[in-house]
Amino acid sequence: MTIKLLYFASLREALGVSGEEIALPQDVDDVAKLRAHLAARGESWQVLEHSKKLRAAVNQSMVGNETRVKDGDEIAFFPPVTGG
Amino acid sequence: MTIKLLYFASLREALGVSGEEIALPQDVDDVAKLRAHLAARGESWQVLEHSKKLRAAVNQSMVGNETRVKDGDEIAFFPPVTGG
Amino acid sequence: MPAVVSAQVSVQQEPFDVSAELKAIAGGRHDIGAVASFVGLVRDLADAKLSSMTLEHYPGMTEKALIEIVEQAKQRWELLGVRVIHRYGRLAPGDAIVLVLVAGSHRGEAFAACEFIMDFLKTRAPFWKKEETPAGGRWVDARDADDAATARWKA
Amino acid sequence: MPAVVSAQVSVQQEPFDVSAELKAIAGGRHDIGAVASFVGLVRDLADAKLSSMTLEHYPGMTEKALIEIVEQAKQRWELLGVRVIHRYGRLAPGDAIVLVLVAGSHRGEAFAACEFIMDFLKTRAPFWKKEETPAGGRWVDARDADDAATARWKA
Repeated sequence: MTIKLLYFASLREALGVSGEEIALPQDVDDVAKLRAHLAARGESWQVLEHSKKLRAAVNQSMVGNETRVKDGDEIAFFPPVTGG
Repeated sequence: MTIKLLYFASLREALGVSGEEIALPQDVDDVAKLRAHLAARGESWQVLEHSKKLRAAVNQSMVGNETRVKDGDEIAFFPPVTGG
Repeated sequence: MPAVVSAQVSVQQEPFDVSAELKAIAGGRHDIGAVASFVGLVRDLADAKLSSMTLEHYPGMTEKALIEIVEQAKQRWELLGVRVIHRYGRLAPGDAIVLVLVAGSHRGEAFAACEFIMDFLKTRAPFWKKEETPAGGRWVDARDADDAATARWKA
Repeated sequence: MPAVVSAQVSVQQEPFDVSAELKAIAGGRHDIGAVASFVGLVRDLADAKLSSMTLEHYPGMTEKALIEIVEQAKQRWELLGVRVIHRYGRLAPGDAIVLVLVAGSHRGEAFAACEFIMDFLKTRAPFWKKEETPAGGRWVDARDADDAATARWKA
């Protein structure tokens, strides 16, 4: 399946990428597994798996790590928000 | 002693007077006695002694019935406030 | 940069402009992070058919009472600016009656102080509302809820 | 007269005018008695010497998150109107960042809903602040106090 990934703020700067489309193995089917899958890319990506602070949104709603990932989803990772 | 009296809102309308200067007997020396003194004027004035709702201010500060009354004081009676 | 606390209270017949007051309190300053404000308006309930509302007040005491309320708020919270405007005289449904603006470093203190000032204004500032309807004039009754709102700040 | 609830959310670069927004929410209506509002501003702390602040956001999700927060507030209180404006892009110290206006019949619900919306906006709306100072850029850390402020509404 193919998903769209977005990264924001300090995470975007740390990774050096703001967004990408990637093909996922079928067994990467929830947010926790997606974090581990991306963390395997290298050191700067490990924060996705190991930081408890980094938030995830699936299709523009903030979600927990147990949330399922489906083909065509828009999935974003970002630090705690600081607007207002 | 001489004091200035002021009446506001529904009390002013009920009494038909907005303010007056009166001479007080020496023994009328607190707000409670002043209320009784004025109530003796007649039926429309009895509310001053018997209403628990009517507020009093001495020299532009809201006070209780035990507050002393002195020569030259400005004393106001009025219903509970409804601004804002 | 020492905090400059400016407290301003006005009792007036004229309308007020919230943006202008916000600018007056925060303009040119860089230490204010939060401005909480309240505007009270003349309501016309469906059953009242209000044609106008007249606000009577006690000149002299009114300003004094409002200043005291603002000073109490400033003792309770670290505020960077307060502005209170209360109108009197004849107003129409939908007209603004009162403005309370409170500036602080953070929103918690600004919200709390703004609500505190309104609660005390409602029970301590000598204003009285009279509604004019086709059926005649009627003095507005004080609300028990307002006494309760004031009382909760004693805790 | 049935209550008309209008909820409007804007995410924009342009400044906003509080008086104009107040008029838009309450103008021509006679059922609104109370409008509580909040304006958040760019603060320059004495030790930061902030030259500018840039607000990044997540287009699409931002609006969705703000609308959800407003809808939650409307379920919790009987509101007569809500307006939320949040700016993004480059702002200077003293500039306004966010406006929340809540109109209701009485002040209690207007204040509570305004504070509720701000608390959730602070922890749920995808905005991120980066401060530019002579020493370089710095992403603002989330405050634990904001999580605590959001948590208290669960009670």
